Amino acid sequence: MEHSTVVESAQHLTHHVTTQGAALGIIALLPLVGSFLAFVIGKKNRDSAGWIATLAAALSFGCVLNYFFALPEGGAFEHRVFEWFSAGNISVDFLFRFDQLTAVMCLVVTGIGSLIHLYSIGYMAEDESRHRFFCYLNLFLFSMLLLVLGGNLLVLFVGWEGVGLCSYLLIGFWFKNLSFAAAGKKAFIVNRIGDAGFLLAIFLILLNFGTIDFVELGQRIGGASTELYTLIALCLFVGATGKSAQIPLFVWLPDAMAGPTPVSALIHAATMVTAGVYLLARMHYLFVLAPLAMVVVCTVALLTSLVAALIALVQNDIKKVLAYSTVSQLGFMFLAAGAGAYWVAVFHLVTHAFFKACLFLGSGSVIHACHHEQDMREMGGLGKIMPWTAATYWISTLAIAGIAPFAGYYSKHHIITALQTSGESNSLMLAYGECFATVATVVAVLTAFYMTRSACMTFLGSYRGHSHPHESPKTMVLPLVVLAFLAFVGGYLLEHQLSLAGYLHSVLPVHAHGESEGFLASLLHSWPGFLGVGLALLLYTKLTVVPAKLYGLVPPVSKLLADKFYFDEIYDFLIVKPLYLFSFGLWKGADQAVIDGSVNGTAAVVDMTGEVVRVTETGQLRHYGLFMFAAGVFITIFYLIL
Amino acid sequence: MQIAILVAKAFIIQQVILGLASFCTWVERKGSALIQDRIGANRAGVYWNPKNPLLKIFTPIVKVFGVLGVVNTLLNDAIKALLKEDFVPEGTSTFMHALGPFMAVLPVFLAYCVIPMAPDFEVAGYTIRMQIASLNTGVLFILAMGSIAVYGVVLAGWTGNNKFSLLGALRASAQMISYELAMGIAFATLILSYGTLDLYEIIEVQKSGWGINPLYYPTGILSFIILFIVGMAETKRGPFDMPESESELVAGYFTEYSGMKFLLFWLGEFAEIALFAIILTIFFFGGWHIPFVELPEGVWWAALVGHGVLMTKVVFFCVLQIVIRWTLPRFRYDHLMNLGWKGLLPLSLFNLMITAAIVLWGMNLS
Amino acid sequence: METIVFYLLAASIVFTGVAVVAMRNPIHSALALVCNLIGVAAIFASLQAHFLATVQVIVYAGAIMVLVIFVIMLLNIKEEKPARERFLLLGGVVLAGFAFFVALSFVFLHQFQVTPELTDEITGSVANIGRVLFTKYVFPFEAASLLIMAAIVGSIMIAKTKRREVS
Amino acid sequence: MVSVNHYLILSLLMFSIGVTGFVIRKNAIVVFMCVELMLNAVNIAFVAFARMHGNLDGEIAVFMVMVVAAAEAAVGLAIIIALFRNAKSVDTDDAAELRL
Repeated sequence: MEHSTVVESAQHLTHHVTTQGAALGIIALLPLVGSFLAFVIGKKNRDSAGWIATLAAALSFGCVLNYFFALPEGGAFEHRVFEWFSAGNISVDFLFRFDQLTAVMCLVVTGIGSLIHLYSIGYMAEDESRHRFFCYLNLFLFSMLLLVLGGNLLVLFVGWEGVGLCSYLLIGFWFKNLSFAAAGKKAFIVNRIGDAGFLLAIFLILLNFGTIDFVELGQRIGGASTELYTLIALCLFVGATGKSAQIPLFVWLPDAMAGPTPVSALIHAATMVTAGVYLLARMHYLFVLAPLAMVVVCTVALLTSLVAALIALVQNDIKKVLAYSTVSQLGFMFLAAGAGAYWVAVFHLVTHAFFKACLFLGSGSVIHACHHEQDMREMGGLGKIMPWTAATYWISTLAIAGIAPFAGYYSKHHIITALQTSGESNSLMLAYGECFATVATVVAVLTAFYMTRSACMTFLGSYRGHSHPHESPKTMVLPLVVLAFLAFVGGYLLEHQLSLAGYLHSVLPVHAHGESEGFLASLLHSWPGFLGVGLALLLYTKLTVVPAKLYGLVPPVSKLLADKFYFDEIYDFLIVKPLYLFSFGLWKGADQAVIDGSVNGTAAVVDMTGEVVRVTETGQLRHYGLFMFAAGVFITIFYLIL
Repeated sequence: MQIAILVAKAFIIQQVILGLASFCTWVERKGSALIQDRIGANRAGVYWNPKNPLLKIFTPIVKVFGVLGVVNTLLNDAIKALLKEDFVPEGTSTFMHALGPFMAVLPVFLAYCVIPMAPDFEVAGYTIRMQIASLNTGVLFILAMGSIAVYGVVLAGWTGNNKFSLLGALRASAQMISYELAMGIAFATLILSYGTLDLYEIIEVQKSGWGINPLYYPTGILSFIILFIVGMAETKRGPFDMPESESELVAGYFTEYSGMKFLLFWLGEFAEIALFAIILTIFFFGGWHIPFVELPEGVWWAALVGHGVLMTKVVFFCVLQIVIRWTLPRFRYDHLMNLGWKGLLPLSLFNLMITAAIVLWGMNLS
Repeated sequence: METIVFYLLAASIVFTGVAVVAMRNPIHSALALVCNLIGVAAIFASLQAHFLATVQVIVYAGAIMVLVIFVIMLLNIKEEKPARERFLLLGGVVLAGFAFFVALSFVFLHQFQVTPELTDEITGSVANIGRVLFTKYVFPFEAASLLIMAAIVGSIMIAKTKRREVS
Repeated sequence: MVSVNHYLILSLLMFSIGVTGFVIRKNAIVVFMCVELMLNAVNIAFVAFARMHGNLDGEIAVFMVMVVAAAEAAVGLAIIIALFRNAKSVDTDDAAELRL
């Protein structure tokens, strides 16, 4: 596409009817109030906290539904809460905007958020400080809503940092376990690196375009050099890699599984980690102008999804498998974004939120049942004991595997199609499109394989553990069922009935909407899923000795996979150790010798002077009074002479 | 000429004060007897039988006054007090001891400076206002004098060199300071609703309706109740006479006073009663205005009638205060403090806010 | 007339001021200060600041000094022994004060050049002060209320006796 | 004719008296009263200047000084009482314990 037409289309996309004055703030405010109340009232009565928080989330969901139905086609609501600050000719408002993209995100956040709140009531029922947990969870919901409702980059950034904080608080929720606390810290620090990039991007945008409002930015963009666009886009992408766990900043997400499982479901699968995808979709008009950046996005995303899928193959911790699967699926979303199919990215975001939340909640249910045992080798045969959990888990597994009528198929199919046709909109992709699509297909097979593996190890066979598993309470089963239902039909509904592509048409570019295909064709198209699932079923139910043999076949490779490609060790060697040495030098050399020395020296000088001057300090009020008066007179005379 | 008028006004107003105080003294003596079912003073003057024919004419009047106790309370008691030994306790300075009663009377008399006693009238081309000083801070001035009145009590208690006096003085000053707050806020309420600090103007505003009338002035009744209670507490009388409670403290802060100095405290107290009666009359009962009757302006007889009306109302309130004093039992001290700080102060603040809201909505009376 | 009143007031103020400093008995000092403050109130009144004059009487004479006298009575403070080095201190004060006086006289007589006159544009009546206080100076006014609040709490905390432990 | 200078000189005299008292007296309460003297001296100057300039800023300043003086009286006297409770006197000489 020609440069100028791209600009025009971007301007066209962001120019729509806005309705002022809707009280959008209430959506975000409800969880904030709920967070406060959950803590204050929950302190007195622990059991009430969960219900308060759930109620707040559900009410917020109701508000979102209200605005969703009221939203006119191609229109948006705006809520200018107050003028935040203004400096020179730049003025930033505390602005909420509710357009189609925000609507989808809000529905996902509050809808799935409400379900997970409900689930947490059962999951956290025995925890001592569950009021704190629900306080944080609602606070997270508030921050996330701030993020998606924000009408400019700065409000978005506040939400961005807020979700980071909540993520930190919730990963380290059981802070008495030091390694959990360390995991929280790791997530926070790694995110900082990404946030630095994001901040840089905001500064660059403010510097070059004089506004950070999404709509105004869309109108003013254009005219600058491609290098600038690329730079800004890459900075934004650095931010996105931090939050959305892409190479090189993905290392925090697997560790983040230290938090309670509902947290993993809500924050580290369904909502927060997709903030990066949301950011890219929001700023799509900028990325469209930077083709090189899009190639970078694609490459990083592909690498991430491949590496994460490979690691997931050999994990034995059920939550670790899901964590790496999340990283891999996030990579898929970025693939779609990089290919220019932003609506597909959002599509996959939504379907992924359905099935991954369901998977995490299912794993949580299993962990809950097995008394906090997370190793899949200690499970097995749970399908008979917990039929609801098993059924929902299997449905979601099929969904993530990309088997035809399930949700995952539609979004994945669109991603691969988009990759194949990405050359049409981005000449740089022309050469790589097919190649990317092929690798993505391989990753899809791997995904189907390792997810089926985890399901088999957990639910099939006979029980290998030592505790007495039981089905989870109703508050936990209900969200599972709802989510499984969504994972089953959500994709079909969004593809055919509700037509997400058409809905997002006014805010995101939708190219070449493919022709509707028949059911048989779609079954045919989901061959990677069938391949993966079938292979895994074969290996883990019939030929159970083969995996171990395969594992021992090429020791270096399997060790490489088991040790997660040594990412943590490489970072430790390349970054942490030198930094530590440098800091140590600073501490000994600069701080202790120079700064402490000068401080102590000053103190010594003051001490000696004080010894001399203390003669005048008689402790008598009247002497001080006389000195004061004399000094006053002196100053008066001094000024008169001058 | 101006100075002459001023001197004349001062003289007349002083006579009014003394007259009111004497009247109150008499009511206190004879009225209390009536309330307590006693006979009271009725001897002095009854047996008066002068030889002089000129004086003989007054005999029936004196006899009537004697039976009523007027001669006893106003003449004989005064002479007795004058003739008594002036006793100064050991270990205090005579000057300070004398300063006490002086300071008890002075602020009260000064407060009368800003009080208008009659409507304006014209004599020989001069418009005369029966008010010694027409300050633009009239009400505040009364408040200021009220705050100075504490010194008389404190000095008296201190120079008594006696634990009873000191205790009485401490009680009295704490009581006066506590109730001054509620009084100040009640005054502020009134100032707000009348929109002026000048007492003369306040009276003139009430030509069309009295301040106690709720239709005319919605928060008037509450203000009146607060100010009435505060007034009785400020004069340290009625149920609020802990500072001089004879069963505990002999006579409180003026235990060590005798003769004329004692009488000065007495005078100050009654002048204060009358002062509060006047304040209540001026703020709530229309001063010299008679309902539905309008006196002509600037005529001397109208001024005289107005003064008479004012005095009638004032006398009513004086008597009312004395009746209450002899009717109600004494408070306990903590009850008194609770009433002041937890009852009247919040109530007056509440009243002030209501009034402020009313004034804000454009119901200023003037 | 005005001049006579001023000089009378000034004389009484200086006299009572000296009395505050010179009286051995603190209660005499306090009473002298009361007279002094009432004199200052009169000075305010002569400067057309009627509101301030009244407030001066209410606040200073009626509240602050009553408190002071209260404390003197409560603590039963007797006459003090004069400071040993008082003449030295007096000398210091006189010296500094003289320098101060000369310096400020220099200001009054030379900086102003002509004798400044008193104007009568706006008087400090209650209405005027109130208007200014609640419009231009409303923030200081509110801050003052906070200050007084803090002072109340602070003084109660400092002066209250520690509650005895119930055994 | 009374001019501003008259008031200023009066203020100066009063201030000097206050300072003298502050320096030569030992009794904490008298010292406190001398501070009040100084404050009032300044107040006179303020009012005189306000009158000279024909606006009310000076008078507002005096008002604020009074507020501060009232707060000071409350806290100052509380401190004196606390001092008396500890040292059994209000002599400023006895409050020099921090001096080693």
